[in-house]
This record gives sequence, C-alpha cells and structure tokens, in this order.
Amino acid sequence: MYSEKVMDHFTNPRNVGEIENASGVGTVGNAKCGDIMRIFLDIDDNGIINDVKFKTFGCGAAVATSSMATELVKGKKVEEALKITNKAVMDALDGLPPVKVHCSLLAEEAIHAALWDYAEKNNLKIEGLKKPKSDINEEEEEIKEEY
Amino acid sequence: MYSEKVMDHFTNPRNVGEIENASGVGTVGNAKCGDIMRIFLDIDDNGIINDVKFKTFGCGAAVATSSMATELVKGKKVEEALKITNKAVMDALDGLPPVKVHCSLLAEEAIHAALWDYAEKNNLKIEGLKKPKSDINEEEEEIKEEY
Amino acid sequence: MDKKIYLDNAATTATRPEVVEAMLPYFTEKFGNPSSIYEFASQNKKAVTDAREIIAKSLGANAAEIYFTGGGSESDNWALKATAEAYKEKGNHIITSKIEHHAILHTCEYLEKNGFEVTYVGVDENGVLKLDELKAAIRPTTILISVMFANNEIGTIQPIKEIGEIAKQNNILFHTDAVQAYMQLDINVDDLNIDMLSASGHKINGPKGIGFLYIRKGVKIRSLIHGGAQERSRRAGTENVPAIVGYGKAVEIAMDTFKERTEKEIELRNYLIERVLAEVPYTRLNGHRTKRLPNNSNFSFQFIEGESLLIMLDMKNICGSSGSACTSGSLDPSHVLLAIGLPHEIAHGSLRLTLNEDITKEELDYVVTNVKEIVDKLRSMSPLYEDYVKGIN
Amino acid sequence: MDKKIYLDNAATTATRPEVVEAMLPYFTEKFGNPSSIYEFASQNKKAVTDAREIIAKSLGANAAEIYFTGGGSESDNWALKATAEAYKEKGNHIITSKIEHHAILHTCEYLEKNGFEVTYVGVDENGVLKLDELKAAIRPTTILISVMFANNEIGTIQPIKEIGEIAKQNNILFHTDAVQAYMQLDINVDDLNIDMLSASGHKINGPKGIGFLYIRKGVKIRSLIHGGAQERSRRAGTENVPAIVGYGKAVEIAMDTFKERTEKEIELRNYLIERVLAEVPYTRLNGHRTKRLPNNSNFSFQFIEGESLLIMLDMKNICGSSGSACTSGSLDPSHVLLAIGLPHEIAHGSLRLTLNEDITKEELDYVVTNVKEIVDKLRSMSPLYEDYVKGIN
Ligand SMILES: Cc1ncc(COP(=O)(O)O)c(C=O)c1O
Ligand SMILES: Cc1ncc(COP(=O)(O)O)c(C=O)c1O
Repeated sequence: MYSEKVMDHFTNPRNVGEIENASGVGTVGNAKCGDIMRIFLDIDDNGIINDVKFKTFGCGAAVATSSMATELVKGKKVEEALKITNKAVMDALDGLPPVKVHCSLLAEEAIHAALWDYAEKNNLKIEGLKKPKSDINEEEEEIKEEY
Repeated sequence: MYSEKVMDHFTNPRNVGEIENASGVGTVGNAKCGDIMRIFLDIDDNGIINDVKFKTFGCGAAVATSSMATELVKGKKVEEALKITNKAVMDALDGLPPVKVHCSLLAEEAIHAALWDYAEKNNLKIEGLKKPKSDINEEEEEIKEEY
Repeated sequence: MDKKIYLDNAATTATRPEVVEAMLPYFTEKFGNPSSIYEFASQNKKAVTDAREIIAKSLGANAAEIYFTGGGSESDNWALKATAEAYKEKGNHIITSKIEHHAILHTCEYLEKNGFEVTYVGVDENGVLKLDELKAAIRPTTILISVMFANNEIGTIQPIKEIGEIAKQNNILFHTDAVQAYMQLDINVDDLNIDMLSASGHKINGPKGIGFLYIRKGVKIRSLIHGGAQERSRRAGTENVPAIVGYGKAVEIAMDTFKERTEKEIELRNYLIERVLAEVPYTRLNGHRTKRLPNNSNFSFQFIEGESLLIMLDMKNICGSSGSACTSGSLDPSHVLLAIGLPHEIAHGSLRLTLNEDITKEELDYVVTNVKEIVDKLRSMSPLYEDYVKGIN
Repeated sequence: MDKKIYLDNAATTATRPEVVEAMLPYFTEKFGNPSSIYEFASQNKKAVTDAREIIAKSLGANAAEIYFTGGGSESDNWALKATAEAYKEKGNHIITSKIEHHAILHTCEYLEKNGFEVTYVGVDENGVLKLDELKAAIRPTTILISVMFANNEIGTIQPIKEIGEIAKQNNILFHTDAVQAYMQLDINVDDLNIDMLSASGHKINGPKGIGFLYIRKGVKIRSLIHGGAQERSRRAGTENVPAIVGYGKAVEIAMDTFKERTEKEIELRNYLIERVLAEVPYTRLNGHRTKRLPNNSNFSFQFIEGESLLIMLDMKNICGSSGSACTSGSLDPSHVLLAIGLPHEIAHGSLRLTLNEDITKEELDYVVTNVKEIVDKLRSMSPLYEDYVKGIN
C-alpha cells in the first residue's frame, strides 16, 4: 500500500517532538477526520528555520508526510519553506495512495499554519501566505463516485 | 432422477406397437407440450382386455407410464381397467419426480380415451367413464410459483 | 464405450487442473481479505489485480472497466437493472432479442413489471438477429440494446459489430451477453462498440461462481449488490480470491490456446454435423451453418422427443442436452427453437452437443452410431412417426 | 515472532484443508451442471442437496428453506429488496439498526431512494439494540425488521429472541444478518422466530463466494438475480457446486466442534481483553463485556489513530483490523463506534482483534506486549496526548 520511503518515515519519523517557546506553532486537521498535525518552528532572526518538530495523530501517511515536511523545511528560509507544496512532499516520499493525498495537503497546511503563527507573533507580513484553513476537504474523494 | 422401475419401463417398454382393427384407440396429449400417447385396446366379447399396445412421443416418464399402464390393464375387465388411476401407475413405478406427475395423468387419460372409443364404436355406455379430455393441464406447476 | 463422452460444454466445463493449481494457495495459505491493510492481505489484492488485468487485456479493455461478479446471470442482471436505473431519466425503453438466455429475458420481464418497455427483436431461421427490425425498434426513449454475442443453444453468432454501430449512431448503450462467446470468439470491445459485456468463469474451464461485467468507462452504473467498497464500490461482497485467480488463469490459458483450439473444435464440429445430417433422416441442423460457435451443434430429429433421446444417450455414456441446461424440468420447448420458427413437436426433439478440443473423431463416430440407433428406436414407438408413415397428419 | 498471528477472523478465515479436500473432486472430475439430465450430473445435484440439508439442520430449518447465494452481501441485499418488493402493497416501512453492516445499510439507503421509509433504531453504549425504540418505531406500514444477530465490529449479540417476538406479535417479517453469528452462536430459527437469515461461507472456514439466505416457508419471495430455474427458480446462475460442497463440509465441522471451540475462544478472548484493559491505560473495550461473539475483542486506545497502530502491528506480524475490513480506505470512523456514543477521535483509535481456537496464550502475550509498546510510541507523537498531559481541553 505504502512506498518504502513512506514506511521509513512512518516507522522512523524524523523530528518528532515539541519545541518550547517555538517561534511558530500550527495545528491543522481535526479528530473527526482522523488526522491532526502540529508543527513547531524555531526561526532565527534571519528568517531561517533552525529547527522544526512535529506531533501527529493520524494514519501512516499522516505521520510520514509530517516527517517529510519537517525534513524539507528544516534549514530553509521562511520564503523557501512557503514554496514547499504537498506535491513536493509526496514526490519526496515516492508517492502516496490516492486516498491519502489529503495527508500531504494537511502537511503543507500545517507548515503554513506554523508560519502564520510566527508572522502574527512577530507582526510580520509574509508575502504569499494566506491565513490557513484549519482543515482541508477531501475533494478527490468525490471523483470516485462520479465514475 | 427416475426410479429403477421407470428406467426399466423406459428402456424396455412393454407392449409397444399397434393393434390393427383395435376395439378402441385413444390418443391424448399434444406435441406442443411434448407428450402424445396412443393406446390400442383389443377387447373381447366378455369385456376383457385381451391385448393392449401403445405408441408414445414423449419423455422417459411418458414412455414408462404408458408401458406400465398397458401392463396394468392387460387381462382386466373394462370396469376394472377404468379404476386404474394415475396414482396406481405411479406407485407401480415406484414414484415419479414431481414435474413428471402429469405423465401418469396422461396415461390414465389415454386408457380412458381408448375405452371411450371402444364404447362409442359399440354404442355402449360404460358406467363412470366420461368423455376424456384430449389433454391435461399441469396444475401442479402453479403451486411452485406460489410458494 | 466405457469412457464418458462429455458433449455438454455449453452447460459447464471441467475446471482445468492448472486452474485448480493456481487457486489452491488462496484457500488455505493466502486466504486474507484483499481489503485488509496488513501485508499478508496485499498479496491477495495483487492477485485480484493481476487477474483483472489479464481479463481486461483479453478484451482490449482497461482493468478499471472489469468488475467481478458471482457469475454470468448476476452480470446480466446487473447490466440491465443498473442501466435501467441510471438512465431512467433518459428513457424507459430497452431492446433485446427473442433468443436471449433467461438471465436476460427474465430480467427484462422484471423490468417490464417496473415501468420499462422492452422490444424483443426476432431472428431469422438461422437465429441471426433481424437488423432491420432492430433499427425499426429504436425510439427516442431507447436507453439500451442488449443482444447476446452467440446463442447458448443453437450457437449462432450475432452481427455484433453492426449492432454496436447502430447503437453508437443512435447514442444508445450496447450490452452483450458473451457468456458463451468469450474465449470462443475474438472480442475487442472497442472495435465492436460494446459498452457492457457479461461473462462467466465455468464456461471456459474456469471455476463456477465467478464472472465479470465489463463496463466501459463513462457508462453510468448503479450497484446491484450494495454494501462494502469492493470492486470500486460497485459490487459489494468479500472478493472471491481463489475463484478470481482461477478465472484469470483460465483466461490466460484460453488466450494462449485460442487459435489452435478453436480451429480444432470447428473441424470436429463440422465432422459431427456432416455425419449426423447425412446419416440420420428427417433431421435438421439448428443455427447458422458457419456463423456458429466453434464447439456447438444442435439438431432436431423429427417425430421424437428430446428427453428420451438424452436418457438413452446417457445410458451409452454420452452427455448431451436438449434446450438449455438451466431450463430442463420445464415442459415448454426451448424459446430459441420456437423463435427460429420450428413447430413445437420438432423443437421438442432437439439435441445440443457441445464439444471441446479433447474429443476425438473416434468418439464422435461412436456418438453418431448411437444417435442413429436411438433415434430409430424412438421413432419406432412414436405415434407421430406412425402418422407420418401412414400419411396422416 | 516469525509466525504470523492472524487476528482478523471476522474479516475472513482460512479455508480448512478438509473443506478444500471435499471441494476438489467437484472441480475437475465431478464438474457437471446439476441441472443436467444425465447420470454424471446427478451426483452433483446430490452433493448440493446434501450440503443444503446439513445447513438446514444446523438451523432447525427445512432444506427447502435454504437458498444458496454468492455470499453474505448478496443474501442481505436479496432479503431486503425481495421483501420490499413482495410486500410493498402492505407497507413501505422497514426497521433496522444503526449498527448494521453496510450490506444492510446501503441497501436500506437504496430502498429509501425508491419510495421506502427506513427507521434506524439506536443501540446503547454496549451496542445492544434499544428494544423500546424498536417497539416505538413500529407502524401499521412496517413490513420488515432487519437486525443483525451479532455485530461484526464490536461483537455485541443482539436480543434476537425478543426482537423475533416483537416482530411476530406485530405480524412483521424478521430478517437477521447472521454472517458473524452463524456457527459462533447457537441458532434455531423456530425458537427465535426468524423469518430470514443471511450467512456467508468464508467467515466459518468455508470458501469465499458462497453464502445462503434462509427463507421461512410461506414468506413471499422475489428473485434478486433472475434467469435460470436454479434454487427453486429463486436464484438464477449455475450452481457453484465446489463451493456449496465446501460450505456444507465447513458447517459440518463447525457443528461437530461447536461447544469445545467456542468455549476455548471465549477463554482466550477473555484473557486477551483482561490483559489489554489492565495493562494499557486510557483504553476501553467496545461492545458488551459478556454478550459478545466468542472470538471478538475491540478496543479503543485514546489519543492514537487506528491505521498507524495496525501498520505497526503488521510489522510485528500481527494481523488485526480497525473498523470493518470492507470499509478501510474510507476516512470516516466506524458508524458502529459512533452509534455506541464514542467521540470521533476515540472511534478513530480502535482495534479489532478476532481470534480463532488455534491461537495460543503465548501468542496473545506477544500481542499484548506489542500493543502496549506501539500504543506508547504513537501516544508519544500524538498532539492529542500532549494536550491531555498538559491539561489542555
Ligand atoms: C455482519 C456482516 N454482514 C455481511 C457481510 C458481508 O459478507 P460477504 O463479504 O461474504 O458478502 C459481512 C462480512 O463482510 C458481515 O460481517
Ligand atoms: C448465454 C448465457 N448467458 C448467461 C448464462 C448464465 O451464466 P451462469 O450460469 O454462470 O450464471 C449462461 C449459462 O448458463 C449462458 O449460456
């Protein structure tokens, strides 16, 4: 069902944990849908993401996408981190099963939420960053039914 | 599907053939339903059935019931022959599958038809003999559907 | 002959040993439910996928267009009922033929009781659909044409390509019951404009209780069996993995042997047909002489009745059938034989012999000899023959 | 542990070697179509009759009341749709429960789209049907009550006798989906006033792709699959003889081992439940503590999600499930767990372990150890657990 990369990031997730007094924290998803991701960012004065941690309640793909997303943003500038899409996360994981695509969207959104929090706390305006939705809808699900 | 007796009477039918100038001949059934029985009777002046022959177009049960019916009436008085029911034919054959019960009715009817012919030819009135139907309906078929 | 001569391959076939071999591990070892998440079950999911792909390929279809069912009857019911339901806004008229299998005909009757109108198009004396009648039957409300690929009793192959074109030109869906034709004839769903196609495992040396419905992508479909999300949420029920695997294997073998097998069958069939017609008087071949299934022969012997013939053949170790297997027990003669214009008494005297490539000519010789003898014997006790000989009608 | 520990017997079971053994001759040798007339096929007819009698006996029913189908889902669909059709003059109301299998629920939804009204009766926190609610739901137009015998996810056994009485007193037909209960619980259709009962072969070490519907004599029935005259003209399709024979064998064995087997399963189940509840904190047992299937356990582990737990167990060679097998892939938590009142996040963290009599206590010890470790690990990365520990929310 899952690629080896996904299984690797699921069973040995990178950057699990919390950051005390994080520069930004974002939590997205909800327990109803079975996925909650929380991302902690430590951002230095030059806008570089020095450290990142996550906690995730969710399926294997949710954990793996969180793990991969944290790997991808780590050491990046805020502006670069913002450009990391769910597609990039999926590609880095060698793909996800169709029903799990929403996990990668959630991971992208969690990064955005943490950046938003960072921006609010520091009264910054980050170019291109919109207030994140706390949740994403599984639009891809519908397609199956139409067929 | 068929009892040994039925198979025996089907594969070695007794009294197959015709009687020339028979005292009575009866043909019942129709090709539409797939069964036609013709019975030839040779009846002597004392009203005793000296000889009987049959020809049948039909399934195994049709042949076997014809054969058994001829055996049962052979040597009997007309009045006795009249009393031979389809049940007697079936019993003598150790039973028939439910869908084949109509064959035994047809055999009974064929005897009656031959007797009727005999009665008409000789201007007799045989007590209890009604003008036979040329065909019988498979009433038992309906029951299945109701269930 | 001590050996049984099985000439009823249209009723069902022996499952091939290789097929059983392929199925076996999926009963006791790899028994998992393909919908399960653990690794142990993923091999079953894969096995199902593989079989689906083999079948898709055999028809020139995509794997996502193949839906496994519990057999040909279910596939037929599903195709008709689902189309009726999904397209009822568009219209309530269905066209089929007079010589369909009961799985189609009785489903049509059911639909008729539920507000649909069905036209049953006739066939000519060889059992070939009357295309003019078909065209004339089309209405603005026609949503489906369902015509069998080849007939199970008389073996006649229908002009499927023409029917597919007519359907397409009129923007009507086209379903074909290919239960007898699949793997006996070359079928490409795109070339023939087929939108839906039914097939059944046990007719091609696969297992019983498995079939499929091909549904072209884009056709609106409703479930017949609702429940779990199996078969892309279209056909509920835990996947019958061993049977699916066996079906895949049977198709694989049937594909590999296709040309040689069908050519051999046609030769044997022709041999049988020619000898019977030449040697048994008052006999006709039912169905088209050449446009017929490679393994099918069907005769009517005048003046005799089919069941007695069958039983006597059985006593000689020859298995044949009269009309379609599923309807034996019924007293009416085959609706197919009536549709090609046979009178009742002749329809009653019919014999279907459907062979496979393993039959030998010697065995067929034995069959012919016995058919001859038995037909003679039965005629000698037939009142119809008596009348005929005496010139009475 | 190198050996796989299969704890998903509610999803499907291994076909017993004796069952496969019994089936084998019917693939390659005795492959005939039971509807055929020749002697060769009559052994197959007999084999089907024998299996039917074994099954009838197991329920205290008559053989003529057992109809073979392609599985549990088909049986469920058939029971509901046929009753709806046959009794629609009497009324259009059906009562079922909130915790039925999707084969019932989705069929009910289908019927709702077609003019029927369905009341979904709730269950208490243990999953037991609320009889008061059931009684209150009855209308003059109620034609059917369909309540499962025992639940496939949480194992709760329903008060079938009481439901049967209520149905009878109100002159309403009673169907029960016994796919999980059959051969795990003692069932007599007369004692329990059951009019229709669904079961499936692969849940009791029989083959996949076969099931039956018990229909009490006198109940008006319509076909779901129209066509040939098989199953007394009620369910068309060439009989799946090998599977029917295998099913009969599986039932025979299950009857013979019934008492010993279920007692052993109950003991093992209790052992597992007690250890898990005692050793894993923030854990609850779903379903009734005692009125539950002998082989079923179902836990909710707070703060974690079921799929990750399953995958990690799989890596330790333990096969379990979360919610019902057929619905995995869906993102919603189990409707059953929601119906017993679990909040979504707890429902998401559920694990079903369904055992069989061959599991050992040592194996269960290994399972408990691993469940503990994995739950710990997942909690350590759960934001919900973090919030809980910090006293947020
Ligand atoms: C309670 C219940 N009903 C119906 C079914 C459907 O049975 P099958 O998958 O054999 O069609 C199942 C099993 O999946 C079940 O557990
Ligand atoms: C043309 C045709 N359609 C449908 C069927 C039904 O197939 P099954 O018996 O596998 O359900 C058959 C065979 O009986 C058939 O010959």
